[in-house]
Amino acid sequence: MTPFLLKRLGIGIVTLLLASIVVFAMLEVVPGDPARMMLGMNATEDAVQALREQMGLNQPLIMRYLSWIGGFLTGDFGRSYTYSVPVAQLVAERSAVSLPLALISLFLSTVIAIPVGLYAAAHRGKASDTVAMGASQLGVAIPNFWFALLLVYVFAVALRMLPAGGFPGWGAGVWPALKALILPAIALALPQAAILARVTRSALLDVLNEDYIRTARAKGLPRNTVLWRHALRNALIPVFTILGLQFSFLLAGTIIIENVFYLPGLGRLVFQAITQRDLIVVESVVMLLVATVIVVNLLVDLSYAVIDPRLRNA
Amino acid sequence: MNGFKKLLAAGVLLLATSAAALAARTDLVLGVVLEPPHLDPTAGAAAAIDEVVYANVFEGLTRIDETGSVQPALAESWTISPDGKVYTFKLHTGVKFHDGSTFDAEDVKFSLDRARAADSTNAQKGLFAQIDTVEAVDPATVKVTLKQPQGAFLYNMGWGDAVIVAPESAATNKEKPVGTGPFKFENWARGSSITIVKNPDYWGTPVALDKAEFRVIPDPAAATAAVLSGDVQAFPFFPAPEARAQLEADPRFKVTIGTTEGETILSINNKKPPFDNIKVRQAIAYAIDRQAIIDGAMFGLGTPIGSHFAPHNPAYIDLTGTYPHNVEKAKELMKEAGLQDGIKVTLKLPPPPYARRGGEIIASQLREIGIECEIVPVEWADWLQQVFKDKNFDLTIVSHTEPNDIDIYSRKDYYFGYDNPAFDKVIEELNVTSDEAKRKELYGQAQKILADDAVVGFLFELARMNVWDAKLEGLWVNAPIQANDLTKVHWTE
Amino acid sequence: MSLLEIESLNLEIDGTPILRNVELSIDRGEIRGLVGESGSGKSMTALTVMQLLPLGARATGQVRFDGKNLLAASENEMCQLRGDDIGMVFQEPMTALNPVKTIGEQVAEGIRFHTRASRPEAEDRARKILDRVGLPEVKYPLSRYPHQLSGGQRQRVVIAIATALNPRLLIADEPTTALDVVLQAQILDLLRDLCHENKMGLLLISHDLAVVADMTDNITILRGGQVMEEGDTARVLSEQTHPYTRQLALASTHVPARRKHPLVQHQPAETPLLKVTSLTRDYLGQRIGFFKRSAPTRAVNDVSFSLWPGQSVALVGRSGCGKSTLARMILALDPPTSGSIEFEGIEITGKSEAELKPIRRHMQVVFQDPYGSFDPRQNVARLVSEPLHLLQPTLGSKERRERVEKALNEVGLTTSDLEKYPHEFSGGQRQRLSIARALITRPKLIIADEPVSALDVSIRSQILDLIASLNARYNLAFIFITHDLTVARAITDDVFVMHEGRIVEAGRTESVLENPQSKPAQELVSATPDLHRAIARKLREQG
Amino acid sequence: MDTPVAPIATPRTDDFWPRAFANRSFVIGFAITVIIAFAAALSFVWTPYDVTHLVVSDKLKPPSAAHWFGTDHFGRDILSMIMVGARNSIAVALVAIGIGMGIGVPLGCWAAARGGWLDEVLMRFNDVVFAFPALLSAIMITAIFGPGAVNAIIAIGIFNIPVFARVARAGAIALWPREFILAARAAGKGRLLITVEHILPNIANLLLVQGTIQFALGILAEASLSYVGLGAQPPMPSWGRMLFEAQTMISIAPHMALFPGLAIVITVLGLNLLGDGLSDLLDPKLRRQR
Repeated sequence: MTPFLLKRLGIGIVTLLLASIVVFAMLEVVPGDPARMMLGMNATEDAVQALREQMGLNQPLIMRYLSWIGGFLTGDFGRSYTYSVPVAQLVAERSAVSLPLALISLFLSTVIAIPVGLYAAAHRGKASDTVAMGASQLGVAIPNFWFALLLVYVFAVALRMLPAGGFPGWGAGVWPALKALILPAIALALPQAAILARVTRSALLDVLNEDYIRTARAKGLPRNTVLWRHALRNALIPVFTILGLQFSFLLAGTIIIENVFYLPGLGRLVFQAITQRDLIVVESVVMLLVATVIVVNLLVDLSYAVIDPRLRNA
Repeated sequence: MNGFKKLLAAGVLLLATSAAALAARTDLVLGVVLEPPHLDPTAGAAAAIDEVVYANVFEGLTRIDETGSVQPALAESWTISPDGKVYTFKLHTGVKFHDGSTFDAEDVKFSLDRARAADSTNAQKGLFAQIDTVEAVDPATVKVTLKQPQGAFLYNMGWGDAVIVAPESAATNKEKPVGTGPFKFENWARGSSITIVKNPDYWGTPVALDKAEFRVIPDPAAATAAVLSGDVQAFPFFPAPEARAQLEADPRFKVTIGTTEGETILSINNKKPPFDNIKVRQAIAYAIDRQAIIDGAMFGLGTPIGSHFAPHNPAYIDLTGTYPHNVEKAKELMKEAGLQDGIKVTLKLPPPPYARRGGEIIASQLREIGIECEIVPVEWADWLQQVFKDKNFDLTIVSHTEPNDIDIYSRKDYYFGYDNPAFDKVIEELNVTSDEAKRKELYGQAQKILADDAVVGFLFELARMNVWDAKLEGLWVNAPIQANDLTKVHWTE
Repeated sequence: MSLLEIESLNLEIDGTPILRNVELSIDRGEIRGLVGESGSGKSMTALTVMQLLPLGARATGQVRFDGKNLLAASENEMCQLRGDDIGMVFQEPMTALNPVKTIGEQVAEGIRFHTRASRPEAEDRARKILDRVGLPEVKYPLSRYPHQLSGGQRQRVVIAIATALNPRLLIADEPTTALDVVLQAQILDLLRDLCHENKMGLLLISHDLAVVADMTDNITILRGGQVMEEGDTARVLSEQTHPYTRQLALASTHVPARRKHPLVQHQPAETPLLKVTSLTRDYLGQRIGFFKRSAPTRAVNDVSFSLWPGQSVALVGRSGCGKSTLARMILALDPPTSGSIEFEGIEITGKSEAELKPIRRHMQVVFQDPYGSFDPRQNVARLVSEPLHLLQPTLGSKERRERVEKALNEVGLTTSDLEKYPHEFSGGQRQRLSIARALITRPKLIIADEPVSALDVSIRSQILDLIASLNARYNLAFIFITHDLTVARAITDDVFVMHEGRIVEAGRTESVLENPQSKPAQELVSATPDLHRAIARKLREQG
Repeated sequence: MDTPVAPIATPRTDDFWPRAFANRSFVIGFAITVIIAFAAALSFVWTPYDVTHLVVSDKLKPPSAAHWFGTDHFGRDILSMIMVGARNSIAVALVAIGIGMGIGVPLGCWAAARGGWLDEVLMRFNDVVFAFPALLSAIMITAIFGPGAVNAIIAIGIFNIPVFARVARAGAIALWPREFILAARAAGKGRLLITVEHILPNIANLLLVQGTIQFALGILAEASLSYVGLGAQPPMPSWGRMLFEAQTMISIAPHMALFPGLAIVITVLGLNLLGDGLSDLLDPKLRRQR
């Protein structure tokens, strides 16, 4: 492991620790009693107190933080207040929706954006570049939830090609499950692709201005060969940086998109858990999301080292 | 020739069988707005629990039917002692829980004792408050002795909170409910859907459906989309009344409007000045235009009410004329209360559309008489804490969905802060009266007192818009109790 | 027929004329110099030949390579020529190589493209050519990345790429400008040898007359996109018939008339203006583990010297020898690791910014880059007056203005320039501004870091004159940091030669330059190109 | 010696506007921004209809001469609501940028000026904020403090802080080794003075461009928050909430979803174009390529 990566890893761990404190502290001040929430309007005070005791809500703050974080590290995320099942089980169930959704949209946005960006950069200033960049400009401006709505009404309600939402579960077969993820994935992917295409194009244009591109051209390599063999790899660093940053946006986007398509994913879980004051679920899922962001960015850093030998550090 | 006939016969037969195959559709996806937190109706108040398991998975001694009347369930029959204190239930025999264990009187004793125990987390402990002892006389007979006669006891035993559970599975019912009902719990994909399947060993009339899935769709827009696309074939208590006209126009669907027990009210904090002044409350009552609220917030769905009582109840009296919409009168009353310069108040709104949308309209109506409402949307958890428990509110909008719950106005420390000994007396009397005519009269008195006192702003009785596939039959139109009883549901054709 | 023939070449970029009627030809094996000051169109001529002009460029006329008109050639045809028949070497070795590809890949790539050789074959050839340019595989395997090489080594790789397929024409655009003189000499030698070995034509583009005189057979002098003079190098430069040629040659060898600071034996009791004792500066090593760092780099190692009022000294040495670090420490911009710096007997290391204020007003700085030396958002009045901040008590606005005007006059600028912004000035004027800024507090010492190396020769001579006159007029002491011995020779009394952080030789300028004692000094002196010597040698060779 | 990458350092030039009007992105973006800002400003003094007045009997009217963009489910005029909503969107995004710049820029400049462990610590805090999916944290923040425009501003503003801190730091770090900064240091100026006199004016362009980007993102974020019910509260109209309310009615009153959605798209598009145009105009590196 190189010093560069060691440092990034250390930073990741510190970030995670700080984040855990922030998350815990934030949720401690959330108003609303989870116990009363579970029992409802007409429950007696006794019943609520009994439940608070059962849930460990009466312990001191620091103890609860330590037991939470301790459990978290050993893979025991605690038990959901509302569902009264282990959080880990919930997370596992929900990840089966969110993870494929995130990966599909990440994949979609990448396979759309990179060729478009490459094409636009190669045809800089031409009409096709203007059209591609105009479209991407529009893509960046469209709120994904609005786009999702348009998709639902076109493909689900009007054309009845795809389900309007919901998730049949992977048990119902791969195709039905995938079908349910197509529209949400597109709604998530397209705005991301728009940004990524722009970044790809401008990164490529930056690289194309470098001296070594002239060196490569002076070798006699045709323009396209130079673009693929010399420019692309150098342009990947900013592109990967944006991919890493976008991952966090993607996760945030899933919260909204999962709500639009009523997909039982992590995003909706955490959103519901916040409104239902299922604090333990919120804490765990947020931490998990933060950890995912950090890991993804660590992978991005790792990819830098793969792409750029200067960071490998002999 | 003969051969041709044979062929024809075979063809007819084929048609017939394929028609039979069509008619044999036995699955159903039913939309529900709220996902239950767990599936044990005896350990949580959430209506969403009953909406899945009531009558389907769990059964009580009695049950409430679509008309709201009490029917026998696990108790085949019962007798009541002349003093009205001892109920002797005769139980069905040969009943088995889904895990195979046998149902008998001991289970009933266990269930009732558990529900009323000191450490019980039953959300409706009040239902069992009058029970003195429960005795298993023999495996098929249970004797319940009350402390005092209670007119509603049989009705109470029909609540979801009073269903009979087995000691073996009581602890795990939250995740894996085990009851005696015609459906067995199969799977719960949390956040998504709950699936129940036909119980082949059911003691009573077998159900027509083999499999039913309750799909959770909290979002009105998504609900509309799901129904239109056919993903969901039935959506009782459909959350998007705005789609009514569109759905009614579509021959694929059947749209019905049923009643609920939900009195939607503008709750007023009676303890807090200036609302302790009846003039201010009356002014609010005059300022409210119920029809505009029903049209604007519920797209015309709902019946105006003048007091805290369901219009479909035989004891209902129409008091909507007590304070008709009259802005001038309202302004005058404000002036009399010395508030002609206007006041600023908060209006806390829980998440349902009736509250959020209705709140906007009410705020606009109250503005006309000088009451400036700051709208504060709150989550249910906050609402329960801030409004219901801490009574930290001026105005709020909420639907009280428990049936026959006019007695809440007599509860001390209830969040309205209403205290009227005359009203309390009526309720006390009601509690010990079982004569129907007398009860009706008492209910009428109670309604009048509340209406005259303008305790809260009485808005409308929540209507229940149901949407289902036109080929589906047997679903409840009304909801006298929170339930989606699927026992009679079947597909035609 | 010549190898390359350029006839009446005109070039416009976005409508601005860049080249006018340029004529130039190169034969096989010929080395031709293309000389001119910045903006004369040298590089654009080269890029026209390569057909690598920027967007918006339009060339007319004739550019014939081997009889083929390149201006009419298709992109495909050009691709066949580039790298195979015409190779090109660029100025900036640090950026001319793709950082993410190994040097082997980059050299072999062109070979594979043009010869359709297999990967091992191409690598084999790459290995040979890298060996030829002085990067033997044992020490520099093909798997090295550019960042693992020094600037000079990288330039060798670029040359290897350009010459891998024995092109008939090599174009070298300022190939040594970014390198120090010792490396320059090595690279020039390499280019010369390669040309001779393969009978390559070489178009050597340079602003440095001495380099061209030394290297080339024929010379073309460009100015403002037009050819001024053309012909045999020795003849053109010795006869200097064209006025512009003479102007260039004079400027290149200009020595300001100045009174030498006398060599005085100072008494030990006397306080020097500046006294540096055992100064050392270490830089932290690179982090190689979580808790480990590699050994620290010692940039300046045990340096001691004294400077007297009015004395002008040069600090010379190859790039990376520590001379700039030393200057920064003297200016109290960088803390030393150990040792002491005394200004007029007062220790300046470890002092706070407030304590330094009275010292700073006597010690000012002039930087190399006339573009980077000024905040582009401030006008002349503000930026020249910046050091007035050091004066106590602060001046009133009228006095400030007077001081600024006076300083501008002293460097030959007018008060009408006060409201202008740096970008409205030429490079030479900017360097004057820089000097005006340094003068405004009436300092006793000015440290000048490569003050003229970014300037064209004609402007360079003017700035040297200005410095010499200031030195004399105000008895100003100067420390010049430079790698250019001609600058040192022109305006300094004494010279310190630095090598790997140490001062290896010190003495009167003439004696060190004429008769260097240490090896580093000898290397520097012998590598420094000299116009007179080069012409003399050329004439001798031609008889 | 390696030349550090120079950040934007354009001199003030008189030819800004002529050049600006030749830049297509800038012209379109500027025009859109001006129109939206004008509509928002106008709404303070005049809107076609009163947006706080509900006329339930006029509900869900399609676009007509009386209501250009139709009416919503309470009979309010959608054009008027979009105008007033623009005010809300702009205010939230602007104040959020103010928070981000006001805290982020000094932090970034401080980190760049001091370097070392302080830089490290500040950047780690940046990482922590960055690691939270922004919207998720905004939801948590509004869950704690309650929904509303002010809390939306805080939630969005907090996420602008690290963005501006990063931009300011990167710009400043590239400037510090430059010779004119060294000259200022040799002139005895302290870190604070140099930052104020030299660093800030020279990163102003970077911040301006980033500001327009964050403005656009702020408008999107506000719309998202309002869409999930956590932004501005009624009776204050907000584009995001208008979309939420329109959602269930798309098939019966598509105009309710169309116009607020378009308002968001056009505004964000305008700001992005403006940002693009500005960065073209203000970046000397790009100008050189022309």
